[in-house]
Amino acid sequence: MSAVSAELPRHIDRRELESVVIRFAGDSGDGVQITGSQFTDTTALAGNDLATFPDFPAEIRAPAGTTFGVSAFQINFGARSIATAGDAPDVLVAFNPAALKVNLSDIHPGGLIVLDTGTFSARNLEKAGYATNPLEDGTLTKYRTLKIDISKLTLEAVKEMGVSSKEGLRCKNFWTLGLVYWLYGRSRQSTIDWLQRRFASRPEIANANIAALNAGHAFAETAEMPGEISSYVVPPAPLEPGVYRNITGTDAMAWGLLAGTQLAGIKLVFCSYPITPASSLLHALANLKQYDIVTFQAEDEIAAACSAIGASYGGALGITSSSGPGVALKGEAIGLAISTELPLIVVNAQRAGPSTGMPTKTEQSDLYQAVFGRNADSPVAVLAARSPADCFEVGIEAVRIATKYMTPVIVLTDGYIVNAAEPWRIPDMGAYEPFPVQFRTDPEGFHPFLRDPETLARPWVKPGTPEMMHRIGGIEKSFSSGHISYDPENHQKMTDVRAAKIDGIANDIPLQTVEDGTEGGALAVVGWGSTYGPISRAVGNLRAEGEDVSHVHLRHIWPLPRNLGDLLGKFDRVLVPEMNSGQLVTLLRAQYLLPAEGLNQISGKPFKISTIEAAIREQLEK
Amino acid sequence: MSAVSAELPRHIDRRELESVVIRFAGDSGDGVQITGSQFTDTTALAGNDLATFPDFPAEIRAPAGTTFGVSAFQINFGARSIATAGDAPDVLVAFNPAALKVNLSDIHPGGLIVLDTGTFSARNLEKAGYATNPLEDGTLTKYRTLKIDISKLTLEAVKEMGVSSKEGLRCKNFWTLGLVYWLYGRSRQSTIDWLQRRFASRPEIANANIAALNAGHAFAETAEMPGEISSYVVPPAPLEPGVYRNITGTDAMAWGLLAGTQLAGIKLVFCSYPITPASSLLHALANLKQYDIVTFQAEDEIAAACSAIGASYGGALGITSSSGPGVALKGEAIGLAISTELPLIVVNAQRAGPSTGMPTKTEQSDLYQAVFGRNADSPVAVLAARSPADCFEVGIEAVRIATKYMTPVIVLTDGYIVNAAEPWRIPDMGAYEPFPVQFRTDPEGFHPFLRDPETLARPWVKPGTPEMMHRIGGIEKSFSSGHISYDPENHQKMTDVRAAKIDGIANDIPLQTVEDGTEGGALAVVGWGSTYGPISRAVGNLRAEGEDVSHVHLRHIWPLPRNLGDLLGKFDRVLVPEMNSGQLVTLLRAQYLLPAEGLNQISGKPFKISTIEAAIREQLEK
Amino acid sequence: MTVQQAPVALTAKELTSDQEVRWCPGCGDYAIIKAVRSALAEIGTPRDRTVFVSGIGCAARFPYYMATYGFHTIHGRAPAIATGLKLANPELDIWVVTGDGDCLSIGGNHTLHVLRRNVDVNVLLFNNAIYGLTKGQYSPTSRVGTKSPSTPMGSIDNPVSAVEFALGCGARFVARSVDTLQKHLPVVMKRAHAHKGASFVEIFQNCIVYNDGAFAHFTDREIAADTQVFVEHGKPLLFGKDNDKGIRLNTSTLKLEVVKVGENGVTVGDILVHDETNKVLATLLAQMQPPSFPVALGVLYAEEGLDYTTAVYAQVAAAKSKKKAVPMAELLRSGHTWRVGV
Amino acid sequence: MTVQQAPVALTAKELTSDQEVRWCPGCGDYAIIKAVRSALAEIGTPRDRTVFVSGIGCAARFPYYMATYGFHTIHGRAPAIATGLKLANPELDIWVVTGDGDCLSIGGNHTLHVLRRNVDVNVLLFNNAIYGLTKGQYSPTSRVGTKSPSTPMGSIDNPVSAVEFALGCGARFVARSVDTLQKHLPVVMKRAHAHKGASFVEIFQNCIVYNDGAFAHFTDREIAADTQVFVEHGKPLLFGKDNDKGIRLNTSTLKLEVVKVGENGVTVGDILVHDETNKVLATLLAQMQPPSFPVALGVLYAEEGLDYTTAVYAQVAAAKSKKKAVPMAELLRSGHTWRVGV
Ligand SMILES: Cc1ncc(C[n+]2csc(CCOP(=O)(O)OP(=O)(O)O)c2C)c(N)n1
Ligand SMILES: Cc1ncc(C[n+]2csc(CCOP(=O)(O)OP(=O)(O)O)c2C)c(N)n1
Ligand code: SF4
Ligand code: SF4
Ligand SMILES: [Mg+2]
Ligand SMILES: [Mg+2]
Repeated sequence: MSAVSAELPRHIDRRELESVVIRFAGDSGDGVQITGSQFTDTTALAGNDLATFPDFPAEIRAPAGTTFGVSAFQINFGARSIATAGDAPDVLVAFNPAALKVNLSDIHPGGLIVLDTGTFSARNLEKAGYATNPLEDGTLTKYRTLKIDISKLTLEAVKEMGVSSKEGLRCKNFWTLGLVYWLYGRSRQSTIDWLQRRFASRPEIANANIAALNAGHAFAETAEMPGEISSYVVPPAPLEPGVYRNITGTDAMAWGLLAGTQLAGIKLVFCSYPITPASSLLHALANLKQYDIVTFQAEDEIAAACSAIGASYGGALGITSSSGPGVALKGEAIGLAISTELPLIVVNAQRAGPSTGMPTKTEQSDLYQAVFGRNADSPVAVLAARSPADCFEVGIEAVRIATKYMTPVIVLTDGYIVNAAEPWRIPDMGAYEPFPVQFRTDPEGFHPFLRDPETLARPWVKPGTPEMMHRIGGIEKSFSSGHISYDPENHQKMTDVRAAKIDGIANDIPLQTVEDGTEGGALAVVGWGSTYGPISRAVGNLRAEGEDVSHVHLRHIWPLPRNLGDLLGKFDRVLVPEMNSGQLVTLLRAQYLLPAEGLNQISGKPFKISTIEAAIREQLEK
Repeated sequence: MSAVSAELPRHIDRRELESVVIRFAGDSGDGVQITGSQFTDTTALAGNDLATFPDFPAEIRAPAGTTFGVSAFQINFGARSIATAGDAPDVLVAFNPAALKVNLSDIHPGGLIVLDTGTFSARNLEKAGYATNPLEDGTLTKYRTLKIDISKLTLEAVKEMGVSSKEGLRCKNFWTLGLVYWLYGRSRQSTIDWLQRRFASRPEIANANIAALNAGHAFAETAEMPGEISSYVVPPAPLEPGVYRNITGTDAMAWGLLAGTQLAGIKLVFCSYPITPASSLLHALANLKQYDIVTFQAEDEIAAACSAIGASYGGALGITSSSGPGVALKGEAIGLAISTELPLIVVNAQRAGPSTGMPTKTEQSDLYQAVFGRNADSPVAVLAARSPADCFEVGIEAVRIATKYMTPVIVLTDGYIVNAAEPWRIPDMGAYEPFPVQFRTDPEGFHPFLRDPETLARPWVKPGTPEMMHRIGGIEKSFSSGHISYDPENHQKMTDVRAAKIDGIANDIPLQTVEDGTEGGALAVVGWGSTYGPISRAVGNLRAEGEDVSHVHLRHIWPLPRNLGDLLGKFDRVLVPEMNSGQLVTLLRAQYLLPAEGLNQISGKPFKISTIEAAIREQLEK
Repeated sequence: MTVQQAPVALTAKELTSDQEVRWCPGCGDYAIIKAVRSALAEIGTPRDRTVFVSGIGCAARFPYYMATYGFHTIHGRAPAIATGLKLANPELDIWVVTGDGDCLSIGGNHTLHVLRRNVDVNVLLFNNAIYGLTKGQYSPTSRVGTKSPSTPMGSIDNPVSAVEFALGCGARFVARSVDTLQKHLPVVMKRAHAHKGASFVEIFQNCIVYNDGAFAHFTDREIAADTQVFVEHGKPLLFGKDNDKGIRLNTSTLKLEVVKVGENGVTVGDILVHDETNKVLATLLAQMQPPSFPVALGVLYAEEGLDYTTAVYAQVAAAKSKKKAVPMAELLRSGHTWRVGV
Repeated sequence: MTVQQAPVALTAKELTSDQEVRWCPGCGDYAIIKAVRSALAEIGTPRDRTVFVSGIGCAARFPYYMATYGFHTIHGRAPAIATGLKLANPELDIWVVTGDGDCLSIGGNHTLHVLRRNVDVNVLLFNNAIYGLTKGQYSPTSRVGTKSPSTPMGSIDNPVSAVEFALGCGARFVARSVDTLQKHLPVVMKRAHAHKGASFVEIFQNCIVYNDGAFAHFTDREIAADTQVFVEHGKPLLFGKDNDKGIRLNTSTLKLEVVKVGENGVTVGDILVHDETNKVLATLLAQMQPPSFPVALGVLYAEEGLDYTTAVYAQVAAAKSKKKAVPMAELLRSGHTWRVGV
C-alpha cells in the first residue's frame, strides 16, 4: 500500500478563504496541545485574527488509544475579526482512530479530514470502539479525506537523527504540522526557532522534530501530494495597528492583577489551592516572584481565602482563586471580609457542576453563587471577563474596586477563557491612571469604621503603623465608634451602609454601552463572560442580514450599570444566552421587571454561533 | 424608707383586659428565663392564648449589673388569638438598674414598671451607666411604678428556710412572680409543683422558693400593696378545643423530624456542630436516643454535613443543622448530595449577619443562601417554618420531600422561632399518612440513576443489600447507565432532569392559600417564616378596620406553589415584609415579574405590628 | 463489624467492576488495587457488605473499579462521610481510600477526628507525595525543594510525616507499606481490617507521571534490603541483605542507631524487639529516614480500644432501657398539657 | 521577626485596651491575659508591631482587650489568617489566641499546617476542655464521659492530646502551662516569642461556668507539687513537695516510671535529664497523665529550623536576582509579539 491515498472531490475551488477552523485531535501523548499552540503562534504572525479552544481529556493520562484519552485543540483564524473558536471544524486532523471517533460528528459534510492511517490497527480500532474500519466501511464518504501513514513517514524522516524509534514516533505531530503549514502557506521559521529553544539541551530531539516538520511540508509540496490540493490563502485580518501577542486568559489575568497592584502601589499576595481549571493562575503568578509577589499554596480553599484576608489586613492585596466547589468553601470567609470591610479578590474559573461535575468542561453556572451565595445580607462586587485578553482589564478593575471600596470582588472567568488564547493588541501601560492606595496613618479622630463620605469605604491601616492600634472582627460594630455593637438601629444602619457602599460602585463604572447595534429596537441579546464570542458573531451576522438585533455585554454583574434598566427597556425583547440554567436572567428580571428570556445551554461546551442565531431568529419572529 | 412606695395615677380602670404584654428583665443570674417560662405555663393553663420572646444577652455571663448582661423574657397573652410577643410591654419587671436602663425606652407612657429598689445601689447605678438615680430624678414620671425592695422582702421571707443568704437572694424572682401572679389572678400551684420536682434533691431550695412565691403573692394581696391596684382579669381565649401544650421551635422541630422519620420508617442520624442559635436542636435530639436516633457532634460543619450524607447513603436519613456561617461551610457538601441525589435535611436557624454578626439576634437573611448559595445549577427544596409550633409540620414535610424526591431539603427557622414558645394544640398523630421509604432491592435492570417516572427520583439502595453493589459520586453520570459521563448532551439532560425533579415537587404540595383576606384585591402582604405573627396581626387589625388587604404566607420557598404567580397577580400591589434587605421579594419579582415591594427591617429584632400596619397603610394610600 | 459472619469465597476477579480503569499506565495505583483485591478475597466479607469511600484525586477513583459498594465523594471529606455511613450501619466493612493531598492537606481535620474517635474504618493513604489529578503540584508530603507548577523554585514547607501525624492524632492502628510489595501489602491490609477501630495504612505509591521515583531511594529493588526494615511484633528489628543490621536504642541519648550484629560486640540480644503496643517505639520507628536509617514497614502500632460506633450504639441501647420510647402521640403529650373545650 | 529592634519600655497597663472585659467573673482567661500582658511588657515589642489574631470562642475575645493590633476572625481559621498576615508583613509579632474547639475541632487542619510550615507565629491554646461560648458542649479535649448538652449520657470520643498532636504535626516548639501559674506562664510565653518559627503553647484554663475543676486533679494547690513536673532543659525531671520524686526511663519496656530518690537505691543520677531538643522525650513527657504520672509543664520541645516567611522571602529575593522585574509594559511584550499596521 502506498503511504498516501486521497479521495477528494474533483475541481476544488482554490479561492482565498475568509476564515478556517481546524481541529487537531489525538491521544494525550500525541502533543496535540503543542501542535495547536505552534499553529496559533504562526497564524498570528501571519496577521490573521484568531481564537482557540483547547479541550483536555478528563483523565491525566488515560490508556493510549481510548476515546476518553482524546485531547483536542481547535483554532479559528481569518481575514476578518474572529470572535469564537468556530462552530464546526473545516479541517479535522485525527492522530488516531479514537480521535476520529470522538470528533467526527462535529465535522460538516465536505470537511477535510487528515488521518494517520498508521494508527488504524485492529487493536486501536477496538479501543476506539470501532467494530469495522472507518477508513473502509464508508463512514468517511461524506468528507474529503487525506489518508496518510504519517507514523511511517515520520519514522523515515527522522531515522538519521540519532533518536530512538519511540522518540522518533513522537515527532509525528510536527510532521503533520508541516503538512498543514503547507496547506495554508505558513512559514515554518517560528516553530523551528521554538523547537531549538525548547530542546536546547537535547539538540537531537529538536533536530528530529525539525526534520519531521520539514518532511511533512515537503510531502505536501511534492508529487506525493494529490494533485488537486494546493495551498489555501487566508489573507491578514484588518486588525487595529499595534503590537500584538497571543495571550491565554490565565496569563492575562495574572498580568492584570499584577498591573492592578502596581497601579495601586501595593504588594500582591496570592493564596490558592489547586483545582482544575483554576490552578494555572497560581502557576502563572508563582513564576512572577521577581515582582515581589508572594504566592502561597494553602492547605485548602478555606485557608486560601483566609490567608488572603490576613494578607489584606496586613496591607497587601490578598487574592485567592478557585473553581465552583472551592469557591463554595470560601463563602464563610468572604463574609468575614465583607463584615470587616477588607479588600479581597476571589477569582472563580467556573467549570461544569454541580459538585465535581465535569472539571475539565466549561460552564457559567456560578453567577448565583457569586451574587447571592453567602449567609446574611452580604453584597460584594462581581465582575466577569468576556475573553482571554479581557482578563487583563478585568484584573485591573478588580484591584481598583477592591482597594478603593474596601470590599471583596468576585471575578468570574471559566474553563474556556482561562485555557483559550487570542491575539491581543498590547495596551499602552501609560494610558492607565494609577489609583494609589492611601493607608491611613493619622491617629487623630481615628476609628476603623469611619467612612469616606464619597465611597463609604472605611480607612485601611497597616498593622505596624504607629499609634493606630485597633481591633476589628466579624461581630457587628458600631457605626460611630467601630466597637462591637448589638444595638438594633445600628445593625440596620450598618447593613444599609454596607449595601450602599457596594451600590455606589455603580457611580464609578462606565454606563452600559451597546456592543454592536442600536440603543433600542426589537431585540437585545444580553450576555456576560465567555458567551461574548458567539453572541457577537451571531448578532454581527444577523445585523449584516439587516436584522434589528443588538448585543449588550456586561462586565459588571454587581452592581449593575446605572443605565442598564433604561437601556434594556428600550428593546421590545431581551434574550439572555447563558451556559447555565438562567442565572443572569433571574437578576435582570428581578431588578428591572423585564420579561427577559433565557437561552440556556449546559453541556460543558461553548455556544455555537448557529445556536444563538437560531434563537435570535425565533425571538424576532415572535 | 418603707419597703414599698407606689406612685400611681388615681382611678385606675379595673376593667377586664383583652391582652397584656409583660417583659421580665434582669441580670443573667436573676433567673429571668425561668420566671418567664413559669409565667407562660401558668398562663397557658389559665386558657389564654400567648406568644413569648426570650432575649438572651450576647455574653455567657457578663459581669453582674452591666447593661450587656441583661436577659429578658417577654410574653403576650390574651383573651383573643395571639400572634406575636407584642410590640411594647404593658408591664416591665426590672430586677436591677441595668434592666431598667436597657428596656425603658420600649415601654409606652402609662405602662407599669415593677422595680426592685434594693438593687439601686450607687455601684449598680454606675454599672448601668446612670449618672443620677432614675428612681429619683424624674425619669419615671411618665410611667406607673411599683417600687419595692424585693431583695429585702425576699430575704425576710426565706430566712427560716435553712438556705444561705446567697441562695435566699436567688429566690427573688419567685417573690416577684408571686406578685405578678396576684396581679393577673393566677394560681401558684403549677409553679409550686414544678419547684418541688425541679429541686427534689434539695428540698430546702424548693421550699425557700415556694416561700418567696407565696410571700410575693401575699404582699400584693395585703395592706402593704397600694390600695389602687387590684387584680386584672384576662379571660380565656376562644381556642380550638383539644389538648394543648407549650412548645418551643426547637422541640417542635426535633419532634417533627422524629415523627417524619417514623412516618417514613427509617432511622434518623443527626450530625451537627454547635452554633448559636442552632445548637439547641442537637441538644434536644441527643435526649431522644431511646428512639434509635443517633446524634453526632462532628468536628466542624463540613464534617457534620458530610457525615449526614454518609448516613443517608447508608439508608438512614442524615440531618444536619447550623446557622448562617455554618451553613455557608456546607455548600460544597450539599452539592454532592444534589449530584448523587441523596436525601439530606439542612436546618438553618438563621441569625443576624454577615459573618459572626449578632449571634443571639434573629434575622431572615439566609434565603438567598438557601435558594442560590451553591456553585453550579444546583436546585434544592427550601421550606420555612412560620412559628415555633409550625416547626413540627415543617419537620415532617421536610422528611417527606427529602425521601420521596431523593434530594436535600433546606429548612429555614430563625433565632426567634427556635427559642420562643407558643401554645400548641397537639395534633392527632393518626391523621398523618405514613410515607414509607421503599428501598430498592431488585437487581433486575438496576442502575443507580434510573428514575421513577413520576417523581423523577432515583432508587435508594442500602449498602448491604445483596447483589445491588454500585458506585456513585459527584462526577456527572450518564442518564442511561449511571456511570461517569462527560458527554455534552447527557450533561444537559441531567441538569434538566435535576431541575425538573425539584420543580415537580410543586405538583405535590398544597396550592397557596390566603391566610386572611380575599383571593385578590388592593394589597397582598406576602411573608415567610417568623414574620407570620406580626403580619397576621397587622393584616387582621386593618381588615377589622375594613381595609382591603390580605395575608399570604409561604411555607414552600422553593419550588414555589404552582398557583402563586396567578394568585398574587390578582392583587394591585404586593408588599413583602422581611427581616432582611429583600430576598424573597427578589425571587417573586424574578419569577412572576410582579412589582412586589419590600418592607425590610434588619435590626436583629422581630417586626412590630405597628411597623407593618404603617407600611400597609402607606401602600393602600398609594 | 458488630456482626461476625463466616467469610464467603471470593476471587479477585469477582471484586473487579466492569469500569475501565483510568489511571496512567505504570501508575502505582494498579499494584495497590491488585493487593486490595487479593486481601479482600482472603478476608471474605461479602461484596455487598463492603464499601469503598474516597475523596477526590487519582487515588480516589479507586471505588469505581471495585465490584463492591462505592462512594466517590468530595475532596478531603471521605473520613467524615465514612463516619456517617458507619453510624447509619455499623455492620458494613468500610474502606477509605485517600491521597496525600486529600488526606493531609484539605482533609487533615477529618483524618484527625476519624482516628481519635476510633471509628471502625480502614484508611488507606496512597502517598505519592504529589497532587496527581490536578497535574503535579507539590503536596504536604513532598520533600523540601520539590519543583512543581506551583513551586517552580522548589517547595519550602516541611513535609508532614503521615504516620507521625496519625500517632499524634491518637490513632490506634498505624501501618506502612509500598505499592510494589505485593506480598506485604495484603498482609498489612488484613491486619488493618482485623483491627476493630480506625486503622491507618500509609502506602508509598509511585506517580510515574508527576513524581516518578519519589521513593526510589528506599524502594528500588537493589537497595531495598538495606533501606527497609519490616517490623513484626515480638521480633528483633533486623534488616539488610544478610539480615545482620539492626536497630538499637541508645538509652543515654534516647535515640535510635543502626548497628551491625557481630561488629563491635553487638549481638542479636542488643537489637530492639518490636512491640506494636508501644506508642513511643512506634514514634521512634516512624521517624526513621534514609539514608541514616531504613524505613520501617509493617504494623508500627496497634492498640485495642472501644470503637466509636460500638460506644454510640451502647448509648442508644442504654437510653432505650432507661427511658421508654413511648409512641409519638404520647411523646407529644409529655410534660405540661391542658385541655381546652370539649 | 526579621528585623531586630531594641525593646521599648511598656507596662501591662499600656497593653490594656479601653474595652470592657466580658468574660464570666472567675474565668481563667483573666489570669492568662494578665500573664500575657506582663510577658509582652518584658518582651518590649512596640504595641504597633504586635498583633493578636483569634478565631471564635470565649478565648477568642482576647484581642479586644489588648491595646495592640487585633483581628477577631472566624471559627477555627486564625492560623490561616495569621499566616497570610505574616506573609504580607514578616516584621510583625503575631500571636494566635485560640480555644480547644477553635484549635482542635474546626481548626485542626490549619493548626496542623501552620505548625508544619513553621510560620513564625505564637499559638496560645486556651484549653478548657469545653465549648464555652456556645454554652458548654464537650470539646475534642474533654475526657470520655463528659456530660454536656450535646452528650447528656456522657461523651464517648477519645480526647486528643493537644501537645501530642502538635508534635505529630511537626511543631518545633511545644510548651505547656496553667492559667493560674502567674510566674511560669510569662516565662513560657517569652520562650515562645523568642523561638523563631511556629510556637505552640497549651494553657490549661478553667471554665468556671461549664467545666469548673476540669484540671483540678493536677492544678489544685494542695496537690500540685505531686502532680506537676516543671521541665527545664538540662535539668533532671524532679518533682514532689520535697523535690525527691523523679521520672526515669525503663529501658527495657521503653516506658517512663516515677521513682523516689533515696528509695531502692535510686539516685539523682538515675533521673532523666530533660533535653528539649529530643522529640521522643517530648512525646514521652506529653503522654504522662495523672494519677500515675505528674503533668509535664514548661518547654517540652524546641528545635531550631528555618521559618516559613524567611524562606518565602528568600525565594522572592532569589527570583529578583535571577529574573529582572522588567516594567509592566515590557513584560506584556515578552515572548512572541508581532506588529500590525503602522
Ligand atoms: C474542594 C476541592 N478542592 C480542590 C480540588 C482539586 N483537586 C482534586 S484532587 C486534588 C489533589 C490530589 O492529590 P492527592 O490527594 O494526593 O491524590 P492523587 O491525585 O495524588 O492520587 C485536588 C487539589 C477539588 N476537586 N475539590
Ligand atoms: C463556623 C462556626 N461554627 C460554629 C460556631 C459556634 N461556635 C462559636 S465558639 C465555638 C466553640 C468554642 O469553644 P472553644 O474554641 O473551646 O473556645 P472557648 O469558648 O471554650 O474559649 C463554637 C462552636 C461559629 N461561631 N462559627
Ligand atoms: S497522575 Fe500519577 S498518581 Fe495519577 S494516575 Fe497518573 S501516575 Fe497515577
Ligand atoms: S463560659 Fe467559661 S470560658 Fe467562657 S468566659 Fe465563662 S468561664 Fe470563661
Ligand atoms: Mg497524591
Ligand atoms: Mg474551650
